[in-house]
This record gives sequence, C-alpha cells and structure tokens, in this order.
Amino acid sequence: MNEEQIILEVKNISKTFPGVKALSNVNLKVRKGEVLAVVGENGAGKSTLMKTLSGVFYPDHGSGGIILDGKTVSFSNPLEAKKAGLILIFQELSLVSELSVAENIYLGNLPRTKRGLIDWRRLNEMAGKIMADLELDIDPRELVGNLSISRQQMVEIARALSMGAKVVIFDEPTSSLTEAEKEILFMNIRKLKEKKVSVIYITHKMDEVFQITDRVEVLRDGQNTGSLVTAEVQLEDITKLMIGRILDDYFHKNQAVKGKEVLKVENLSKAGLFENISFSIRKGEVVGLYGLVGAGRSEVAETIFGARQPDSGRVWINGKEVSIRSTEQAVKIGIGFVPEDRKEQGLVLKMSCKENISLAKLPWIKNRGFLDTAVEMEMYEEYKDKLSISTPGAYQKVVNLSGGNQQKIVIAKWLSMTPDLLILDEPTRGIDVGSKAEIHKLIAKAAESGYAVLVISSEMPEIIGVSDRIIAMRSGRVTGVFTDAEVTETTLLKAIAHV
Amino acid sequence: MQLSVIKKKALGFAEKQGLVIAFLLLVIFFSIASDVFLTYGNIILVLRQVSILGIIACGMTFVIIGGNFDLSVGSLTSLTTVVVISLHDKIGPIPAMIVALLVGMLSGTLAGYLIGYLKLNSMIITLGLLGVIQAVTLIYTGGKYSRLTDPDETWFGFIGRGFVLGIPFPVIILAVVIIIFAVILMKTVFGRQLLAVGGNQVASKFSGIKETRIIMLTFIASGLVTGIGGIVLGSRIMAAQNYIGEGYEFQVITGVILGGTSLTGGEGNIFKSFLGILIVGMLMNGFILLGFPYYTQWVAQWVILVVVVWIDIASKRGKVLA
Amino acid sequence: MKKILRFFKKKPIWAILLLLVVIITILAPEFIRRRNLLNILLQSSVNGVMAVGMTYLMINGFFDLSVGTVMGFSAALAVGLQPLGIFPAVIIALLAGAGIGAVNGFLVARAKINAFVVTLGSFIGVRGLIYIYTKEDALIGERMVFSDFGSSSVLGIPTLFIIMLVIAVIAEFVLRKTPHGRNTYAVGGNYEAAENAGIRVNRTVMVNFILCSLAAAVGGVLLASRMNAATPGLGWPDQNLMIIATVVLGGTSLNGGYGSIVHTMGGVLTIGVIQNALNLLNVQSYYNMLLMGIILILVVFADSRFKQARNALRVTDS
Amino acid sequence: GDAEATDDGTIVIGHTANNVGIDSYQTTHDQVFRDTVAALEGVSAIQLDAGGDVALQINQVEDLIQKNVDVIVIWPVNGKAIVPAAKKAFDAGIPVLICNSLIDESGYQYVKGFAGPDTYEEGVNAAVGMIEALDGEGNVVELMGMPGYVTAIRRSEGFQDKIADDAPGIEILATEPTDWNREKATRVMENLLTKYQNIDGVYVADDNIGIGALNALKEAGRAGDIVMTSACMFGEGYDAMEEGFIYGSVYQSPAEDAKKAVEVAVKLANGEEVPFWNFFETPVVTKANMDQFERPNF
Ligand SMILES: Nc1ncnc2c1ncn2[C@@H]1O[C@H](COP(=O)(O)OP(=O)(O)OP(=O)(O)O)[C@@H](O)[C@H]1O
Ligand SMILES: Nc1ncnc2c1ncn2[C@@H]1O[C@H](COP(=O)(O)OP(=O)(O)OP(=O)(O)O)[C@@H](O)[C@H]1O
Ligand SMILES: [Mg+2]
Ligand SMILES: [Mg+2]
Repeated sequence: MNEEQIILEVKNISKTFPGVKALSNVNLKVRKGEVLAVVGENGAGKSTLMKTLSGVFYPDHGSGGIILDGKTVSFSNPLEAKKAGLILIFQELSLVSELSVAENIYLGNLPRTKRGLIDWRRLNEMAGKIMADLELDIDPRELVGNLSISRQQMVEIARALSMGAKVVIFDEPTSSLTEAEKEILFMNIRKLKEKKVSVIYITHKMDEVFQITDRVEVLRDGQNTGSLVTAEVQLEDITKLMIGRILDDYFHKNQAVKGKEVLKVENLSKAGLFENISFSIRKGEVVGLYGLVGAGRSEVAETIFGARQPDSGRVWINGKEVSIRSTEQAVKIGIGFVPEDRKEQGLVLKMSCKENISLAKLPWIKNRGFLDTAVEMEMYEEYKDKLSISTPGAYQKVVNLSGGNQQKIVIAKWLSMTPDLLILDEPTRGIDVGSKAEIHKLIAKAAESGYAVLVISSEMPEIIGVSDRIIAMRSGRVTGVFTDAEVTETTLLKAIAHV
Repeated sequence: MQLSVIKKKALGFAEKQGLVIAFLLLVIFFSIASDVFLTYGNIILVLRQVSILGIIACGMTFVIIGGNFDLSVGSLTSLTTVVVISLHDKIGPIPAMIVALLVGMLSGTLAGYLIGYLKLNSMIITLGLLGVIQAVTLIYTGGKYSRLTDPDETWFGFIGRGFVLGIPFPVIILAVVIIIFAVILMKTVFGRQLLAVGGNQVASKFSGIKETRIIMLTFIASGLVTGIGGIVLGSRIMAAQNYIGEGYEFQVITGVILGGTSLTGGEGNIFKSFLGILIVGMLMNGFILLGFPYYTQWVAQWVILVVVVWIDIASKRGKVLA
Repeated sequence: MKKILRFFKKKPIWAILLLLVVIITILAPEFIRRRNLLNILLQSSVNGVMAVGMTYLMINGFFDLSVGTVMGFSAALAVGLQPLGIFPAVIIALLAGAGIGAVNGFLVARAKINAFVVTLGSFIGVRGLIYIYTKEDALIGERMVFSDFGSSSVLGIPTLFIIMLVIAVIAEFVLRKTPHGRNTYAVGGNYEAAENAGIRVNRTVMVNFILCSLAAAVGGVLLASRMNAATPGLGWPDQNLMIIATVVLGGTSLNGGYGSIVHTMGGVLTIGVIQNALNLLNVQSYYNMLLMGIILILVVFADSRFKQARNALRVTDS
Repeated sequence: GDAEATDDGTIVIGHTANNVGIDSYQTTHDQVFRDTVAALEGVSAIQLDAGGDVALQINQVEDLIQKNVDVIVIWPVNGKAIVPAAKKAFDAGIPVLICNSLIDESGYQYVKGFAGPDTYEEGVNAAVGMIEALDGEGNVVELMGMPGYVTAIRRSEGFQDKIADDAPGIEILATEPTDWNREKATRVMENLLTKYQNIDGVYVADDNIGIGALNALKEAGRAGDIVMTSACMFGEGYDAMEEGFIYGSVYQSPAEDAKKAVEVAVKLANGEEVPFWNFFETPVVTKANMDQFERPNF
C-alpha cells in the first residue's frame, strides 16, 4: 500500500466501557478515495470504533492514536472531527426538520451580510450549487422535514461535502431505505469517490459490501481479524472472519408438519394504509410478508396485533372470530409481535435485560398478587442460554447491549409467552450475519414447536429462505401469494414493484 | 453476576447521596441552631405537618414516573376538603369521606382520560383542570366557608388530630400510604408496568401493556391520595376553605423532585419522595424556630433544590459541569 | 378560499380569534368600539412582552416557570428603587431579571439540570426575594410620571402597546434574520445536530433564558408603570403557566423547534379578548375561572389535532 | 336588573371585588351587594371580581369605564396599586367609591370616598382586649393575614401601635403571615409553641386563622390558658368566645359593609355630595356583651 495515499490511519486504539472491552488494539487504514467496508458481528465494536474516531468517545488512556492526513489528531467532540474533515453520519440523522435544506447544510456556519444578518441569497445559492454538484433535485428552500428519509440522507452528504470532508463514515445507512433509494445513495457514494473523498461503510448486508466497497476490514470482539480486498474474496471468507467459523446453513427451512389454521384475515382495510388484505397461516407454518418499505406491511401486522384499529375486515384466531381492540388483548389471545424498530417499539432501554424479557409476561408471573422475581430470573437464565444472548448479567441495562443482542432480548420476550402466532417485523434489521442465521434458526424452531409465524422482511433472499409461503404487498394491497416451490426472485420482484 | 449487583448498588447509592447528604446537613444545622429541633415533640410535629403533602406526594410520584405532571392536586385538595366537610353533617362522616374519595378519583379519571387516552400534554391539561376544579369548588360552596356544626360531637376529628400510641394519626395514615405505594411500585405487576410505560410508552404498548390505562391509573391514584389528603386536612381544621390547598402542587412536586424521581419518567422511589417532602417541611419548621423571616424559607428551598439535584446529576456523570 | 382554509389549518389561532371577535361583538356590541379595542391592546401588552420571551425559550425547547415571579420582582425593584431616579430603577430592575435568567440559563445549559427543576426553583425562590425585598408590603412609587407614562398614548395608541409591538417586531426579525434566531430553531429542533454542527448550543440556551427573564422583567416594569406600585403577590401563583399556555395557544410547540412571534401575538390577543369579553359580559367570576380552565383544555386538544393535521399536510406536500 | 349602561335615567353601578370566594366574608359581601341592588328601583350593577389579581382589577376598572357606568365601586386588591386606575376613572369623570379596604393616601384625591370598616381601629380594639386580659404584662405572638394586603397591614399596625403606646410591658415575640389560610395558621402556631415556651397571648387578624391557631393551642393543652384576641369575628369565633377560648373580638358584618357601599354609591351616582369617610359600626365584642350580637353567619 502506498503510504502517501493513506488519508486516515488508526493505530492500536482501545476503548473500555464499565465491564466491557469494546475495542482492543484496533488498527485501520483508509486510502484516499476508497470505500472501506467495516463489518463484524453485533457488538464487534464497529460503531464504537467510529465514535472513537470522530470524537464522540475518548479512546482509553494511552492507547495509540489517530493519524488524519499525515497529522496525529485527537478530537474531543464530533465538531472538531468535522472541522478536520472526518464526518460521521449517524444512523439517526442529525438534521433539523423545521429548518430549510440550505440552513441544514450550513448549520453553525451560516453566511452573513456585513451587518451580521443571515445572507439568505448567498446561502441558497451556495446550497443550490452543492445540490447541482451532486445532481440532486432538491430545492434548498424546502424544509428538511418535508423530505423522505433518503433525501434527508442526501442532505447529510451534501453537508459533509460543504465542510470539505476527507473521510465520510456511514453507519448502517440503508436500514431505512428502499431499494431505489439505496441506489441513489450508492450513486452519491460513487460521486464522493470521484471527488477523492474516502468513505467508511458499515453494514450487515453482505450484498452491499460487494456492490459498493473496495476493501473490507473485519472486526470481531473488538479486534481486527482481517483486511481484505473486496474484489478478491468470497462471502464465505468474510463471514468466517466475522464469526470464527464457516456459516454453512444460513437459512433454516422449517420442517414442521402444518396443522390447523391459526390466523385468518379477511378483507382487512384501513383507509390510506391498506386495503382488502386476506390471508391465513397454519400451525407450524412460516408465512413471509414481502414488499418495499412503505408497502404497508407493518401496518397490517400492527393491526392484527391490536396496536391499530382497522376500518373493516374480519380476523379469526384458531377458528374463532376475534376483534382485537388492544395489544393487551392480542397477547391474551396468543399473539406475539417483534416490532420493526427495536429501540422505539421493542425495548425499554433504561430497564435491564431481565426486566425486558419478562415485560409481556408480567401478568402471568404473579405469586399471591406480587411479582415473582424468582420466576423472572429463571426466565432470564433460560432464554439467555437458549438464544445465547451475550450480556454481562441480568441487571445490565439493555441500552448497553449491541443491536443483535437487543433483538434477541425482544425475541426472548415473545418466545417466553409461547404464543400461537408470532409476528416478526424485520427481525434481522441491523443484525450481523451470524446472529441473522441464528434468528432464522429460531424462526424455524418456533414453527416446529407449533407456532404459526408471520415474518416481514425487505430482504428477498431472507424472505425466500425462511418462508413456506410468501405474500407480496404493494401500496397497501396483496399482489400475489407464492408457495415456496413456485417462488422465484423475478416473480416476487414483479409483484412488489411499482408499475 | 453477584459482583455486578454489588456494583450496581454501590453506584446507585452514590447517585442518591445528594439527597441524603442535604437532609443530614439540614438536620445537623437546625439541631445546632435550635435546641428544640431534635426533640421528640418537634419531630412528631414536623412529621404531622408534612403528612398531607407526603400523602399527596405518593400519587405525584406515580404520575411523574409515568412521565407526566399533576398540577391540579392543590385545588383538588381544596375541593375534597370542602366536600367532606359540607357533607359530614348531612350524610355522616363515612359516606362523606367516601364521596370525597370518589370526587378525587373522578377528577383523576378525567385527567387520566385526557392525558392517557387522548395523549394531551399533562402540564396544560392539569393547569386547565386546576381552574375548573377551583371553579367547581366555588360554585359548590357559593363561595362560603363550610364547617361542621358540632365539631366536638364527631369522631371525624380523630383522623386529623388523633393519636395512637403517641403518634399522630395523620402520620400513621401517611406511613400506610407510603408502604402501600412503595409495595405497589416495587413488588407488583402494575408497578413494573408503570416503570416500563414511563421508560418507553410505545415499547410498553408493543409488549401488550395497556399504556393508556396505566397512565390513567396514575392520575386516579393521584386523585385518590389527594382525596385522602383533603379528608385529613378537613379533619385537622374541621372546616373547609375554598383555596386552602392553593400552591400544594408546587410543594409536592418540589419534594418529589428532591427525592430524585426522574422528570423524564421511568424512575422513582416513594421513600425518597417522602424524604424530599420532609426537607420541604423541615425548612418551614426550622426557619420559624430560628426566627428567620417567613419568606426566607422559599429562598432556601430554591437553593436546596438546585444543589441537591445538581449533586445528584454531577455524581451520575462524574463531572460538575457537563 | 382553499388558501385561506389552509392558512387557518396551519395557524388555527387566527381562526379562533376571528370567531371569538364575531361572537363577542354580537353578544356585547360595545366590544368593537375603538376605545375598548385599544383597552384590549393595552391590557395585553404586559402579557405580550412576556410571551415574546417565552416564545424564544420554547422554540429553543425549554420553558420557564419563573416568569411570573421575575415579573413581580422587577416590578418591585422598579418601584422601590425610585429614590435613585426612575431611569436607574428601571435599569436595575431589568438587570435583576436578566441576572435571574442567567442563573437559570447557566444551570440548564452548563450544569444540565432539567429546566423544569431549575425554573420551579427560581419560581419559588424569587418569590421569597420579593417578599424579603418588599418587607411583605406593597410598594408605591414616588413619582406620578411613572404611571403617567404607563397610561399615556401616542396618536391615540397606548404607549405600552407600542413598546410591546416594537419588541415583538424586533424579536420576529431576530428570529428570522439573525444567526441567533436560526440557531434557536436548530437547538430546539435537534439539540445534538445543532451541537454537532458547531452551534454554540450552551450560549444559545443561555441567551434565550436571559431573554425570557428579561422580557418578564420588562413586563414587570410595564405593569408597575400601570400601577405606580408593586405588590408582593404579583404574578403569583399561575401567571407563569398562563404565559406558557398563551404561547402554546399561538402554536409554538412544547417540544421546541417550531413557533413564531407573530402567532404568539395571536395567542396573546385571544386571551386578552376573552378576558375583556368576560368583563363586558358580566360573567360571574367563578364561571370565568371555569371557562378559562375549559378553554385551556380545549386549546391543547385542538393543538394536538392540528399538529396531526399539519403532519398530514406535510406528507401531501412532498 | 340586567346591567346596560344607558342614559335613560337608571343607575348602573360598576363594582370590582377583591377576591370573591376566598372567604365567606367576601362572598357574603358580594351576595348582599347584589341583593341590595336588585331591591332598588332603577339601579343595576355590573359586578366583577379581580380574583386577587391586581393587574386584572386594573383591567376591570378600565373595562367599567368603557361601559360608561355611573359610579365605580372598588374593593381594592391592593390599596397602592389601584391608584392609577382610580385616576383613570377620575379623569373619565366617573365617581369612584372605595369599599372595605382602603386605597393608599396618594389616591384620596381621585376618589369620592370610602365605605367600610375602620380596620386600623379593629386592630386597636384587639390590642385593647389583649392589654386588658393580660393586665399589660406578657409575651404575645401575632398571626397576620395576607402580606401586602391593606386590611392585614392596617389591623397589624393598629394592634402594634396600641400595644407600643399603652402597654410597654407586653412584648410581641413574633409576627408571622398566614395568608388567611387556616391550616397554615395551625402549622405556624404549632411551630411558635415549640419555639416559645412563654407565650401568654395570641393576636389573630381574623377568627378563621384564629380557629386554626386555636386548634394548635388545644392540642398543646394551652387553649384558654393562652389569651386570644381577634380583629374580626366569624361564626366559629363566636362559639369559641362562648366557650371562653377567645377573649375579645370585633364585630364586622359583611352585610352592613355591602349595604353601606351600595347606599353611598347610589348617592354618588345621583350626584349627591357624601362625606369622605363612611364607616359602619364595628363594635368590640367580649364574653360580657356578646349576647347583644347575633352569631355571624359566616
Ligand atoms: N455506552 C456504552 N456503555 C457500555 N457499553 C457499551 C456502550 N456502547 C457500546 N457498548 C458495548 O461495546 C460493545 C461494542 O458495541 P458497538 O455498538 O460498537 O457494536 P457494533 O459493532 O456497532 O454492533 P452493531 O452491529 O450491533 O451495531 C458491545 O459489547 C456493547 O455492548
Ligand atoms: N413514500 C414514502 N416516502 C417516505 N416515507 C414513507 C413513504 N411511505 C411510507 N413511508 C413511511 O415509511 C415507514 C414505513 O412504512 P410502512 O410501515 O407502511 O411500510 P412497511 O411495508 O411496513 O415497510 P417496512 O416494514 O419495511 O418499514 C412509515 O413510517 C411510513 O410513514
Ligand atoms: Mg453499531
Ligand atoms: Mg413499517
């Protein structure tokens, strides 16, 4: 590697949290104008590394250093890093939705007239120019809140450019993007490359690694386990470095014998969200609900779970017609629901692992009217082992767990309920390949132990891999039902694509 | 695991030290400055003086754990006092007390419905309710004082004035309410669900918890204990004044905040709330004992509130300033 | 027509105000008389100034429970210090207000103590200061010029209202045109984003706390000039909450990031009109209180529904 | 009748009260005022209530000026703060009558008169009773009403002046505000009893806080032993006097108060000249003469 081309070098960085060594002696080199993938299991330390680089965290005392553009640097906050050209684009976008696009781009650095007032003309011109540069069709005067998520991401990129970025870091940027939006993002990343800006790209989606990156850096348990050139490697090479073994059975086909009908939905409608949704799931069956983001799948699932009320339509559970008015009722009837946004909908972050696992089951673990904490502890121990959740202990707050382990906590919560119907909405979003395989195995196991399972996913290989039957949705309507045998990627794509 | 439990406990203690330190410092200060402060009689006096605020604080703690405020407790105290006093002679003490409790719960239900189910901002809603309740009180009494025709002929006065084994009855009521609320919070399903809802409403809903109902129940609990507070107050003074509870809301909230209940919800401790209320009560008692001008206690409350909360936060983050 | 509807949907306060004016005029024809309208303007000017300060702070994402007592404190100083001369007295009163704002701001911005706690503290504490300073008695000004000013008018328009108007116009201008104004929106809209963008967040918060208390102090001085006196109970107990409610009425978000002075003025006028009407209509005071309470509840209810409508508009916009 | 300011020869009285509903006295006053007006031919009233808010009261006076009423009766929330508003009415040519609580001296020039009790004298009377009961020797504590409120201040001044002038042997140990709140009065009294072992007398600004203080005295077993005098008699105080717990008090009837105000106001509206001071009788009551008085119904 030509040393002169190195824009960013990380040497022997360590970072310790109370009870966790998140990074130990990590090294990283980024060349000018390249896209470097950083991959690793949940909790491997990817986000921690990036936050340490960009001044959100301090590295451990005396643990090596960061060299940016030939100079040793140490940032005490993200702003310093930004000024030096190292820009981290957070997963939760950091834009102000009530301000205009142009203001957001130049936030903290708004051009002023001689009198010290804001120079709106110049501001909009400058922003317009950057937009034109990126070939983006966004009006600088538009309020950011009026833009879609992907367009907001573009605004972030524009801002990075306006600040003279040398390295832009994306931490799982595509988790809330549609396929088409992802393409726009990639186009922009390529533009960054052309401008000789380097990109660090964190993802769990291996196809993206091959699509967009030049090199791959693999982390495991806070350590480097490999540095590869993307064009020269296979998926297996990467996953092996990530999880320390070969991932042989990525998808688990469910072998369960199908039983009676557990869920039947007929003509379920909600104005503006979905219309005339009908399908059914049998005991032991895994049904996939596939569509683009915004197709209305979550809304259907949330309606079945009682979190929303339909305008019309009928629902049967185990052959009995029900009208589910609340999530509480749904849980009593025997429905479990792993929601798509685990931080907002799945977990009480300031509560412990133990308390989160027992959250849905509380009314059933009473002893003489009081909460039976012994049972609660047993539940925790049981599912910690069953799902191999890695956490320092029952009292660890879930906010400190990695994404994958957080997701397992949510799944544990529902498995402990032994529901008749388990709904999983994007269960592997932000989950590493290893845990993904485990979750797939869990889904199959759940079906085999007699649950009916509904899985929502935006990943085609996953949905084909885990489902016995697939229901395709587009703009709130069912556009096709496929059995495992007849489904192909093309037919599925056709069913969900916008015409 | 053992280790992490110990560590957690140690950390937890360090965080809460601020309140305990402030409390002890005040006790030391007052007992040096006044030789009657630490006498049995005065301690009992202070306990009795804070009993009404303490009872109401239990409900307020629940409300704040749920992530809300209840500014209506002051005027609700006035209303329930008026109700119990004005009905006492007409329907007898027990039915009058029941009606007062029902009125408290009714008001709590209304607040709970608007805030829990319709998800309206609790601060403004309970502010509006404060006015409505005050108006209802005035319309009900026609602006007159209510009182008992024959205060000496009823056992009702025992509630606010009686003693059991040398302990004032209001203090016993306070202790019972504190224990019940603490047990509910720490040992029951509802308590856990409340902490969950305060921590994350949406996630609680998606765990099959009826978050709307939980929030509503916190306000009903607040209305209920405010009703109890109103009864004790009525019995203490054997009369009712239309504005007697004015400003209680701020005293109670101050105490609960001193007790370390997080204003963002999801955390709280009934015993600490009581300790906070005790500080508020001690100030009034101590300042009169020391002969300080009455209103200096407000300034002291300001300083103590800021210092205690600051110490708490600073010890949590390990730095004085962020 | 659609445009008008849309405007009212986005800024419902003006529709509410218009409706009120029509109804009240029908019920009490003298409402619409010039003198009465001027009265309303005069009576709204103290609240108006205070609401301007509160709007800044609320756009910034905080609110201040102490404005009522700060108002009382500065009124007491402005009257009590008149032996020093009116001008020095007013200056000291304003500085004292700003000083309390600075303490609040420091505790919120630098010590990161919850703003509710901080301002609840000063709400109670400043009340103590008032009573200590006034020795628990009302103060009366030595010079009638002060109150002559308070009841004077320029070209028939009450001077106090003109002062409020000037403050409001400047405030709106600063919000729209200066970096501090935009930073206020940014900090209130997304604190971390603002911090990461290099905005001096602490300074912004601090300045807005000072502005809010300063506005309250100005309100106190204006009120004192209407009475040439100050009473210890001024602003207690719930003027603070009324001001916050007024600002919310004007559509400023309780969560920060959204709002404007112009619409706050809508809220101020609405409250002013309602109070005036209750007096003109000779509504008994108990019902007066009842009505105010119900109106507050309805306003938050409407606010939450309008917010939904606004978000719906937003989706259809894009 | 319904109030509408016209020039048809009927009289419209505009009235802004201090804080109706805060105690029975003010409520009764308000009610009697209404009833008295209703009973009069050709007189009507617009009755507003400032709710204890000085700013609101000023607005109300302005609004009454707008209504062009024939006379404005003000029960000031605060005697000092109301002066400019009185001046406004004066400038508008509307006669102003102050009732119950006095306006500040600087405002005398803008008002036609005062109708109500002499609250200073009430304080003096309570002091006379105290001196009598204690034989001019002893330690006394004072429970005030609402700080800043004229009645509270004047009763306090009357009491303190009289004690200072006539009984150098009496020491006032403490003066504490109670905000006219009975429960607060109890708490304050409890704390004072803890602080001072040597209290001989308690002076209370009215019987409502008096009963609050009496509750504390009873609990401490000192009722009757510690002398209490009051500056305003309420129904319960009447009973307590009967039982011997209150030594002396002052009889002040809200009905008299209101009637006096209406009477003077009507005269003013008709353009008649009235004397500035229109006190109504506030006689001293002790156990000896209490049977001459009806038990107050508030
Ligand atoms: N603030 C924190 N306090 C304590 N531990 C933390 C904190 N942040 C991260 N950790 C721990 O550090 C380790 C690394 O976490 P990190 O978030 O960097 O993983 P990651 O590779 O980004 O995982 P994911 O793919 O799930 O995002 C994990 O064990 C996590 O629990
Ligand atoms: N056209 C759109 N542009 C931007 N956001 C949209 C659009 N349509 C829907 N959304 C938002 O995207 C989110 C996901 O939508 P929805 O839940 O309906 O889709 P879904 O099929 O469940 O997809 P997923 O579960 O993958 O998010 C929702 O918050 C919705 O408001
Ligand atoms: Mg991560
Ligand atoms: Mg969705």
